[in-house]
Amino acid sequence: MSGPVAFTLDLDGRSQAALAPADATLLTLLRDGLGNTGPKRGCNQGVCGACTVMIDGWPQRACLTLAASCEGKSVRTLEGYGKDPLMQSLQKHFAEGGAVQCGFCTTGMLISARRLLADDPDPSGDAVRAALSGNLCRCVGYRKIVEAVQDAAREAGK
Amino acid sequence: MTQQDETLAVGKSLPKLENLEKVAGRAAYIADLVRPGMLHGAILGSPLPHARIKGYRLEAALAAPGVVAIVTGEDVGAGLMGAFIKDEPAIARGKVRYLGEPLAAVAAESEAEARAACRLIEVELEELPAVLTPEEGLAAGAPLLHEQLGDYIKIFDSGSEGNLCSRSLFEEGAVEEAWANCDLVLEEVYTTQAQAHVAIEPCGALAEVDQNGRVTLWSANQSVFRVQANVSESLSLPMSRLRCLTPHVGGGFGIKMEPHIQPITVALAMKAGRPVKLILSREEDFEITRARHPFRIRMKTGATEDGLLLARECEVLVDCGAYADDSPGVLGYSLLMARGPYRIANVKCHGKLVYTNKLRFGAYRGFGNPQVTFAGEQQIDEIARQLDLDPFELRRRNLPADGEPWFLGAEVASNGLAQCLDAVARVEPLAPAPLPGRRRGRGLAVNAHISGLLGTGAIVRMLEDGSIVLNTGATDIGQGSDTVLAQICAEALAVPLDMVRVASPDTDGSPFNWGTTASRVTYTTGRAVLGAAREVERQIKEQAGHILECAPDDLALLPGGRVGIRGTDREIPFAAVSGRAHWAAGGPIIGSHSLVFEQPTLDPKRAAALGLPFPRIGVFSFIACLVDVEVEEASGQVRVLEAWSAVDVGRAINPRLVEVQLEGAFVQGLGMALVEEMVWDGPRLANPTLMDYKIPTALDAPLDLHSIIIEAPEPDGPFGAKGAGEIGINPVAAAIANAVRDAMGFRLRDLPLSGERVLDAILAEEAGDAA
Amino acid sequence: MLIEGAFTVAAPRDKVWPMIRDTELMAACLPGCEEAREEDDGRYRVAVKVKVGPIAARFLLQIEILEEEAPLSLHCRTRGEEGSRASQLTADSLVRLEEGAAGETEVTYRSDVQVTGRLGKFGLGLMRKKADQLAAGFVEAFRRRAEAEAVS
Amino acid sequence: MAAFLERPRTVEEALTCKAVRPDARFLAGGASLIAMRNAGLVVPDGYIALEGIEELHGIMQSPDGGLRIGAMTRHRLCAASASLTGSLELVRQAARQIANPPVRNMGTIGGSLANADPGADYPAALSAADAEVEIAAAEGRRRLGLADFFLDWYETALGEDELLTAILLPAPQAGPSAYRKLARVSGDYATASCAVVLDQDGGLRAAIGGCGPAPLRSTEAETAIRGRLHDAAAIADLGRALVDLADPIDDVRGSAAYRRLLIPRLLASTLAHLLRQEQAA
Repeated sequence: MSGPVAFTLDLDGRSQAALAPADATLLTLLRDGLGNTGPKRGCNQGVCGACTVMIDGWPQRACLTLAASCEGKSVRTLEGYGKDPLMQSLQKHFAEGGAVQCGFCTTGMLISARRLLADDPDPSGDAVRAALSGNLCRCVGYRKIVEAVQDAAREAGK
Repeated sequence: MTQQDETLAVGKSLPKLENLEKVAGRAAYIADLVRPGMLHGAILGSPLPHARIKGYRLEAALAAPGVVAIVTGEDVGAGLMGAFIKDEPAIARGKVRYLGEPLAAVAAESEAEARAACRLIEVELEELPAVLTPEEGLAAGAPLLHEQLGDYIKIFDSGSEGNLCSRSLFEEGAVEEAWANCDLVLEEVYTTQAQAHVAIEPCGALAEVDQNGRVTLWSANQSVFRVQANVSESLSLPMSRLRCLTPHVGGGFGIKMEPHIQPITVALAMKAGRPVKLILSREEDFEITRARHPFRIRMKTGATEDGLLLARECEVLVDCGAYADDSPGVLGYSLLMARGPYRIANVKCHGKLVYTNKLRFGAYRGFGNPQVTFAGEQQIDEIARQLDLDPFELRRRNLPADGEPWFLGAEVASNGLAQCLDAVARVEPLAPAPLPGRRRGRGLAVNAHISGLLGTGAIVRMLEDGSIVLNTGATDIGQGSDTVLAQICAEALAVPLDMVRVASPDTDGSPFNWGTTASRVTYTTGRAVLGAAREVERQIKEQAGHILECAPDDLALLPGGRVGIRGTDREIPFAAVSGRAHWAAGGPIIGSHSLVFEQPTLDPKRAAALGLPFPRIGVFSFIACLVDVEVEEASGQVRVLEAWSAVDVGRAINPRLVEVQLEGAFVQGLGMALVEEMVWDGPRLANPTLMDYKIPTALDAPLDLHSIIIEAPEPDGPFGAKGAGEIGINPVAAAIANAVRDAMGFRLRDLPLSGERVLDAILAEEAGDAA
Repeated sequence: MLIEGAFTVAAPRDKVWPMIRDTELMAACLPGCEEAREEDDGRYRVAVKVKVGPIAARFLLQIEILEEEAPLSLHCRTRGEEGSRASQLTADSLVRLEEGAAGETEVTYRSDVQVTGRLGKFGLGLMRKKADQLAAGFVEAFRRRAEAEAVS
Repeated sequence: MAAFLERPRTVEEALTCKAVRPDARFLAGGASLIAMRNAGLVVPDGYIALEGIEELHGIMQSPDGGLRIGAMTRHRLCAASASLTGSLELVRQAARQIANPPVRNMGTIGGSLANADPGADYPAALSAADAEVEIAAAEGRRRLGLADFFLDWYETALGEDELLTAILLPAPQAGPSAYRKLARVSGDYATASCAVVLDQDGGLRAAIGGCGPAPLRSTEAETAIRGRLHDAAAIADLGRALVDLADPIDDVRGSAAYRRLLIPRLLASTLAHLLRQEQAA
């Protein structure tokens, strides 16, 4: 049996050296190894979406991704969005518009929403619902999340 | 007193205080906490639903890599916990009563090591026959879950015997005689399913013991005080040795109100002598926490031909699961609400709660009300149909007059149900389905829910600079109570919201708060906050009177944290007041207020009650819920197109947060109505994963979800407010079932209204038509 | 999970009964059975390998005969585990042999099986299918053996 | 505990890795395999990640006008592919209904087929599309129709030493075609699904998913219905023929009886939808 794998990934815009067992997931690496607790573990089966992070520009499940398979890839969590205007606009409208209740799904929701706004600067309600359909929320009932995404898009489009 | 009508904070949709932390991904939940030297815990669940524990062999597990401590029933003494009946040990002791029940727990250097070591624990079990349904539990000769039931301490004692955990019987008027005066009597049996809470955050806890043996316990919870009480009882620790705290909580809905694995975590930390964090997997969260009670409901309602409701009888049989938990309360509360928000002179509601070898059922948003409402509001709808009356009209004819009490006699001081009905009655008529093979229908259901119950307190302190700290001990589970209570406090003291800091619940420093449950925080804790703020106001004026050399009565609080003499421009900032208090005279300004909800549930002159779990219950909120559905004939699948919830919340302290409560509750109710169901294969929960247990996604919830706020102020509510947390879910399944009836012509009495059930009914109709 | 069924063997009951009490023969008929031996009177140890797609499990089972009424019925209890206790299996099984027409035997079986642990999380529907497949494979093999032996 | 993660650059390297480490698993998108691993259902000795193998990626036109979808092509790409139109539109529709966007960004068509989940979306759609799979082994490559690919519940014709490399589709015709999935909520596995392709001479191809270990198709019954697509009795006959082939499970998504009821009903409604679409065109 070989030991942990050493590799480098681009994490939140910085080169990050990592050491993890070959079968450790990205979620475990981020949370336990690197102390980045933005992505949440809600089911560990890829269903709830609380661990969603951006990998090479696409929202994916950190719990279903082997950390070592991210060698050479770009992984972005909320920490990596800094002054990104679209993400800031999303964060603002989530926070102000009633889209955040317990907040456990919020980080994953924001990642999915951020991708949508990159593809569609003026999404319809149904487009937002589809884009967020892989992020479960049990508190909000979704409507105010959809509205927050649309409000953020409108503001960014101005 | 703020003298203007215009409010500063109340009635404003202000963003929640902690949202910026949450959208940055920086808010810490239980799984995110780390303590120096922390170990990780894991649980060994029972492979059998009912067995006697004959012994443990722990050597192999103790020798496994990373293992520091193992806890079993032999480590936890004789303590038992339970809100109503003290029947539950911290960890299975002597017997195991449901499949998955924790038999042992391991603390190790890593979670993987702890989980691996669990498999090395050998527990010798002597299998006992299991009770899997309430009917089996009541049968003669049924195996007993709790042989010692008679000896348990009972806070609430109602007929506990054999496997009967409790029973309740409430009666008003003379039901048996009343049936003869009815022109129409309907009697049907309805069943509802077990629903999982599925808070997106699984349950977890972190415990640490100091050198004096004092425990600090963080956990996902809805009440640090219930956590403290349960750990204290089950581990026989004085409360003074337990400090319970809360990080951010990722949703509750009832699952985090009573204990989950806090006692086990504390026992592990005590044995290991190091901090231990135990986070449940999603599967464990399904299998060993709690769920909504399945009900079997026989509902009978009688009316005159002109649509006056004369009598109702409701009989329920409720699955308790292995431990009483909040179940006796759920049984009693459901029966208290089963009459519905109508004037019905003759009502009898009764039922039984039966222990079974399943996970404990317990508190879940609605607390038994959604179940009985599913039955009761379908029957009201059916009466309207059979009498050829508009469903709004039938309901309006039976609304109680102002001042009429609730079933059994509780005072109803505010009732906006008529306005709720008017609000949803204004909705445009439903257009027929545009596509062939689909049919549309509209359904209405109404409901009431309480907010109230038990004790609560608040402490408002003024800091040296005149800003404010509010401490209530109420856990904000994300619904926004910190913000709402801060708004109440800010309004009362005429300060901007950012001058109010809300302290995190801490059993060492916060006043008692029974919990974030029963839709109660805004109403009861809000009252305490207002009381404490008034006391602070009094002290401010007293101090300011000395500084400004006037009588306190001549002073008024001015917006922005100032106090001044009415009708003059002589005013000073709170900082001046606080400075004098801190450094010169009077002492720091601290106001506190506490209360317990005291109005009686029962008026013995009016009604009789046996087994009333809540002798003092609460004030009443009201809702009218209208739903449009579309049914696909090919599959039987029901889709909700649009929905309106008009709710009387007395006063919306933060309207947007009220709306979110209603919308979230609607979608959780939609899940209950259409898809969610915990399924057992014998004693084994067959779908304990989010792969198999599904909740609505953004595509399943209607976008057109309308929240309409009605304000019939509650006289003693803070600024008139009453609760909004649960009521939104109560009428949803009934309204959807009524809409399906409207679309399809048949009525379904078993939840969920799955495509399969609807298709079976379509085929039965077709067969009936053909015959 | 209830697995039940019935099948007919073209052999008389007094010939079939000893076969269902023949450890080796039973083991040979059970798909995936790698090992079976009698420990002491009425107790058996059996190893069975089960595979569903990528998921493979090797169950180590102990079967205990609770009641036996030759040549009519057999009641046994099975306990076991797989994957170093990753899953547990319990089963309560009843087999009945009835004399059928013309020297045939009607065999009915009914087994209440519970799998808990990791495999217990796997879809119930598929577990049933797999159990049914195992039962069908067993019935087919047993009947063939029984009928062949009855002739010889 | 898995000990290694191999990252071959070519199919041949991947096959060599597998020969050397027979207990390793090929890792495609990971959406199913890692979920099963997290649940403890599989405990691989190691992984051979296929991501770095360029030839497994993308959708390409074959010389015969057909399409070749590399096994590592993400659901997202199929869902957005402009090449999947007409008679192949149903493959695009199936891809769009798999799980949800983040999973579609991970999951691959080859991974989905090799996993052979009976509730998955691709099998029925690809079956109705008359797709074949390309399988590589050390000795070379072979092609297999889907009817021969799915063997049993989660079992395929893929040998331990083989790798699914591509999905081969015939050249698109006018169609139209549609994939209809019935699921409890958006993104769930199908309770049952139905894939239908109309051809230009009054015929159709129809496959049912979620009602047995493999998609259900009856070429005889398809032949019998040729020219009678508006005839309710003929459609019912096809429905019955497919029900006869069904071997559905009873599970939390629906009973076997419900799934049997759904087969002719989904077929009829999907066909009606296509005929309306054809008429409108």
